[in-house]
Amino acid sequence: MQKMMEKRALELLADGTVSRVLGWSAGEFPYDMTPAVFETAEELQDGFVYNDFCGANLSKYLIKESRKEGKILVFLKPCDTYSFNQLLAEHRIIRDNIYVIGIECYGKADVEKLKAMGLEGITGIYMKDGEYTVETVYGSQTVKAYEAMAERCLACKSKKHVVYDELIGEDGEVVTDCNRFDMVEQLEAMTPEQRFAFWRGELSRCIRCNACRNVCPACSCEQCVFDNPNSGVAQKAAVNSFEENMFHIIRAFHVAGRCTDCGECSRVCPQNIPLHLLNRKFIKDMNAFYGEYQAGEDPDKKPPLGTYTLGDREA
Amino acid sequence: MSHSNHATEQVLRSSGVDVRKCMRCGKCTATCPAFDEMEYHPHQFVYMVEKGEIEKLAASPSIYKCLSCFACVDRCPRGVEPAKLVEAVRLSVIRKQGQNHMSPDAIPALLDEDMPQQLFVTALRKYSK
Amino acid sequence: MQVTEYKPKIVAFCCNWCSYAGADGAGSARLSYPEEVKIIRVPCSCRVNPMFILRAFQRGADGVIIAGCHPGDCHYTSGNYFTRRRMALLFSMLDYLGIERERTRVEWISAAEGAKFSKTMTEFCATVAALGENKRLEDLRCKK
Amino acid sequence: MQRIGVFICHCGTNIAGTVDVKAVAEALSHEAGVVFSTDYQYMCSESGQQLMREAIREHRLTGIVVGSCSPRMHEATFRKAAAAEGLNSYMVEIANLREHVSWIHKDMKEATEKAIILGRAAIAKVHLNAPLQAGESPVTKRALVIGGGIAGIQTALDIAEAGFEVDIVEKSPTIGGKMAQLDKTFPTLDCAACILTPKMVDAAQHEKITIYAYSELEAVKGYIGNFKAQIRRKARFVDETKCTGCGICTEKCPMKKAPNEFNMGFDKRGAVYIPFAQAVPKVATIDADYCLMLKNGKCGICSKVCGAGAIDYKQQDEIIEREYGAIVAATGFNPIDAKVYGEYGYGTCPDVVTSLELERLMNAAGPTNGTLLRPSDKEHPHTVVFVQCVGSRCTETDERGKPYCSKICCMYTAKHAMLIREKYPDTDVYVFYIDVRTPGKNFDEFYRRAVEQYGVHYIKGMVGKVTQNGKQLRVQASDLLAGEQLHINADLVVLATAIEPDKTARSIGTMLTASMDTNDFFTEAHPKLRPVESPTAGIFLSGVCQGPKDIPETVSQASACAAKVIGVLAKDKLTCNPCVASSDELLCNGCSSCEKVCPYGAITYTDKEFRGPNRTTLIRRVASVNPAVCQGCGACTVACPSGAMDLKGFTNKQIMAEVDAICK
Amino acid sequence: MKFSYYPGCTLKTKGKDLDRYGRLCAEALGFTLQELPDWQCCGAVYPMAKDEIATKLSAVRALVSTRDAGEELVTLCSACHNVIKQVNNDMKTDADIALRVNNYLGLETPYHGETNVLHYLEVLRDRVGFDNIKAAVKNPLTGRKIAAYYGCLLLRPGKVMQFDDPENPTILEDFIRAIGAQPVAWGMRNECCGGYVAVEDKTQAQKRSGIVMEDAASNGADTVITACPLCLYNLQKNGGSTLPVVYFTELLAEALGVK
Repeated sequence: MQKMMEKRALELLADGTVSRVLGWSAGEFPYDMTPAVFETAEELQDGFVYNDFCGANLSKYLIKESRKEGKILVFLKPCDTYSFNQLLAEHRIIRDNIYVIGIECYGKADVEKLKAMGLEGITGIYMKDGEYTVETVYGSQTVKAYEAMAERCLACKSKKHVVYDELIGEDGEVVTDCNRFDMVEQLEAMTPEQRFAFWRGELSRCIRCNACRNVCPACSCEQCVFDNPNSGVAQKAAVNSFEENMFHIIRAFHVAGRCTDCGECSRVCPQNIPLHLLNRKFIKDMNAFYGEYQAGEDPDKKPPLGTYTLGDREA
Repeated sequence: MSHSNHATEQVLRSSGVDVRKCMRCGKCTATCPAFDEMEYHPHQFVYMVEKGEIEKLAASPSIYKCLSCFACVDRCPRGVEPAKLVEAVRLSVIRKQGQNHMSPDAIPALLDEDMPQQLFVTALRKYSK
Repeated sequence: MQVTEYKPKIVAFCCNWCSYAGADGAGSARLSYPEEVKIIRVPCSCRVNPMFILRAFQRGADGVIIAGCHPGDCHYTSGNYFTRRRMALLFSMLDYLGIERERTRVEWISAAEGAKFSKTMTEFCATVAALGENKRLEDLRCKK
Repeated sequence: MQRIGVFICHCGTNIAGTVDVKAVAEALSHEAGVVFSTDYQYMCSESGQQLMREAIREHRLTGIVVGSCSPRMHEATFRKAAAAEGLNSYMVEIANLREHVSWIHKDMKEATEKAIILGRAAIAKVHLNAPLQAGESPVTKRALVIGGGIAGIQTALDIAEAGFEVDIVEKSPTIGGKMAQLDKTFPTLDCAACILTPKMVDAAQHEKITIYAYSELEAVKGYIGNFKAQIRRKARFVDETKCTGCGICTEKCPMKKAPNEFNMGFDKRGAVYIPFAQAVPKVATIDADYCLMLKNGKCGICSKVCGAGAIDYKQQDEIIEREYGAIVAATGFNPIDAKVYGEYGYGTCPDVVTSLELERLMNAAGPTNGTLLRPSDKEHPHTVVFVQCVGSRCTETDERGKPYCSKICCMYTAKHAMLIREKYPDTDVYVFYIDVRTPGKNFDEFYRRAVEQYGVHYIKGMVGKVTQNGKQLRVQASDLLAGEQLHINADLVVLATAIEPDKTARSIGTMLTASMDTNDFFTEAHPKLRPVESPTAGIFLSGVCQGPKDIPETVSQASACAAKVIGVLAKDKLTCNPCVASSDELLCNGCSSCEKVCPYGAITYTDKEFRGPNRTTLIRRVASVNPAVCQGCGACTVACPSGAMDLKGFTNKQIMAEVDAICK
Repeated sequence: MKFSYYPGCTLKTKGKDLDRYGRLCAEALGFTLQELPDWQCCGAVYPMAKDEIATKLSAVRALVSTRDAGEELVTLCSACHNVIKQVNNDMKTDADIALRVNNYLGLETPYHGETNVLHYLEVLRDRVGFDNIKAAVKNPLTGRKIAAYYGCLLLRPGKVMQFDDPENPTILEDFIRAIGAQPVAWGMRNECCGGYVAVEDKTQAQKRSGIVMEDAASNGADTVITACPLCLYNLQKNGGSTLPVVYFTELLAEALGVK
């Protein structure tokens, strides 16, 4: 896969279709894949990496990148294409300046799970036939995919690319029985006291590092209300339980109907707070109350909070 | 009205019909091919279920006269689906022990050599449990 | 022995065209409701930002009610329909976080419904009073 | 820091009877920013206002809080008083101490406490108030009416009579609309042409009215007082200024195969045609789909016979641009296509017709010269069955019909039944109805006359199926009151089909940013109190485009609509409500969330240059609100995730300050 | 072109002609009908009640095995088509029924109505195309006046069956034209013949089928065609008419020269 992507990127750079490539490179650790922009063939050959640790959704970077001079190539996994489309619908990215290559994805690995299995010195990973082959400094080892796959990928909602200029690998289908709302349902089945305890347990760990907000493709405001001293609700660090709740409720509300459920918020949370469960609650409710809606799927469809029907349920 | 509340609820639940959508236009009855054979007609099924008069309907031979042709279902401007009520009332009767309208023993006498077997199957399906 | 009765703090956001006028109507007809209810006038129920509701709880409110025109009667034609969607989602989310569902409410009260205004507020007050003080969305810094 | 003055009104004993007004004034005097606090018996009185004005002068007040009756009563009074003293009106806030305190509470202590809290909230708000200026915009004194049916004609005539210029845009070659096709009109049975055609002529001859027939709206920009519209004048291939309407071309045209839409396709017309004798403008039109000259360059007869030299095969569509102060939608209706109701045999049995078709079959100027003959064999029908509510009153999810009552069918069916019985007493007439709905002056009497004097058989029930039975039609129906299924052998079946808004309404609504309901009827600004205005300022509604209506109702609404238009055009400048939304461009993401919830189309986007880091410039899409169009509901402020959108007079910070003050 | 094929009980016995000619013509027109292994009787009448689960299972089994084969399911008997299509719709749209059926069947992959169900006529219209059939006809049935009898089961409920305009269908008429014959216009073509009560109430069945046959005859038909063994039996046996009633596949076979 990496070879094919790199080859194609080099071709497109060489024939002048694009002047830059947005992809991934190795971060501090070989499993810590970081988004990166490559401007030359050399940079690309040196730094470009693609493997099954490349979970990062690159679409948000295009807000800035697509406004720069020249066209940029971006690699998007199926779930990333939804974010891309959503950003497009919100006029946040300039389509003409972007060349999208859709890449197939069968689920990215969660390095924490691998570490928990006792793997050390991890240097790479690729999937084949439902198994990850994990390369480590001590040799390679295979692991059943579902044992090491990130939670969000286990509940993958779609393997279909909703937008692309070309594809590498196969296009899949929307996964209708992804069961992504199971945990939301479990929470709903609890008593309010249990739910309160659950969320206090989770949100009280929040250190307001803003990683969730910074990675979120929907949280792309020029200035966040929580950073704006004139908004009346600015708070830099949550000082108590109320502010923790406030930040996460309002954040979820601001992305409601725009969140594509890409799961980046939970992936990057250093405290492992399952933030996606807040977004999924809104998604589940909107589906139940106002009919199925998947943000990013169809840019022409009206979002649930941008429309109404006379017979909507009461609040 | 309240004496057959349970039966009414059962019929409503089993049919999935919202009888309150009916605007009493009578198109179901106008279109019904079994009108002459029925004591209670499709619109009366809707109205009587709404009133809770399940017992009267259950005791009427009308429940075996519906041809399941779906004409009333398709042509109803309010989407009421009267045929589903007829079936639900009939089911409420034949599901009771000993209330089968037709038993397999009775079939041989009714047979003729050209009769396709799906006809017995349907007869048993529709008239017995 | 005198027992200090617990009195909840209630913030009522009322749209200018229907519910605020309904509250005026309740006044004109001398239809009383608890003084715990304090009204904030907004042009339309759709002006109410979820942030205002959370803010009220933070500052010590025990219940927040939003009152607007009946669906179909919005002065701006569609405002209350958006309110209905937004609040259905927000309230469901608060419930999901374990915050008592009964502390928040949306009601449609027309300018003619003074009696409904008074009745709704009385009921809402009683409901919130029964829940007791808002603990789950409090901000201790704001408590005296 | 504001210098705030607080004025607590006694309202006689209305407030002072339950609230300790002195205590309130005293308590509020200690609030930050309050430099003056007093109480007075009647603040709204002349002397009360004087007191306020003096205090403004003396204490150099920058903000006012009045604790009094509801702002819905006297906010305007106090604002005016402040303005008279040079203080911006919007620096005044009211604490409602009467309706919301004294009138509903009995305990003086509690009422006083609540009054103080409401006073504090008002003070907190005033601290954040900013002077607001109501903007002004000029008005173009010309109106555009879209649609030249009876609604559009009436609206245009009334506006023109008031002295303003009006343009009518009509997509067909003639104005007149549906009413021109009707035979008689209920409940008086006068002939439609006799009452309509004089109005058409009035419109054509009125010096203030310009008719653009055979033209369509292409695009609209702007806002109330300042619309710019592009109108496409479709090529008629006939020079309107030269054509005398003599009709010789229509007689000589050899291509006589075009279905005559005016007669509902019952007969044919030429490729060059004048829709009907009283058409306005009375000029010929060449139908490019049929004209031999336009299709293959062979013929040219019309050009040869035209004495005026009006034929122009090279004519092109022309786009003209005009400016308007107000726009009226009068786009009208059509019957739904009855073909979807196959069980009634429409489309397969020639003698099943719709009511509008029957109008032509009975009209003296129609294909049968007014003799009722059935389409199949041109025989006189002896049994006629009318079916009501075909496609009306269906459930919301029905794919074939409409959920609403079409309103006019009960009355026109009674009219048809009555006319047939009157002209042909040997005819049996049956009307199948679900309900007979006749609210209206002399309407029920009319229907009763059909039954009692004319012997029309009204049967409560519906028709289930119509099949061809030899030369006749077999009608299977229910008679619910008799508990019977009827089988009638009929010669003619007439379907009272539902009406729906014209197909062009949706695209016109989009151009005008006028909201529409799920049935494509235009939405009114308020269903009771502003029924002829669209929520979009400057857009007005006339006739059936707003909802089903009969002719008397259409005409009254058309005139009401004209009155509203005149109200706009009569002004030289429009004052805008200053409490409108505005977007902070530095915060705006350009995401269009706000635009989606704006009922007025007040929000537009532009690409603007902003300074980026390191002396770069960034182009960003940002929202801007047209204050002349925004009505100030605030829906956009909540839809905006970045907080860029705020509402003047009810800003986020103001409302939160009130919240804080109340919860303290 | 290959489809999974559900013949149904009657097509194995009394309705052999419908099946036999159907298969012959498929072969002649270049598509394959692969009979499902181990299919069971569909029950022949759609159980309308929401709480009827057991009576829907055999239809679901056929649908599931088609899905697992990655194919579309073709039926020929109108009654089977109606039952299977309606049950499929339940599985697609009624979460409660789907849940209970899936629980009962304990499938590895739960079924939610993924299979596309086609009637043989739809294959002719949408996949083969009537123009291609016309081209393949060897013995056009010129001069024949044929009444197309739709009955109820192919068309209704229209929202579920999605077969043709339920009130003004054209598929059989187009078929008749394709094989060179002339379709007869008649009103009773989509009215019920009373087939379902032919066992229980012969009089009613006779009355209904009599009305249908008389209408066909009086409009000048020389033959009535149907896709339904129930209708065929009932119209022939109880219709009180000498007008022949045949399966549409028989005429197709005749026209294609494979009879």
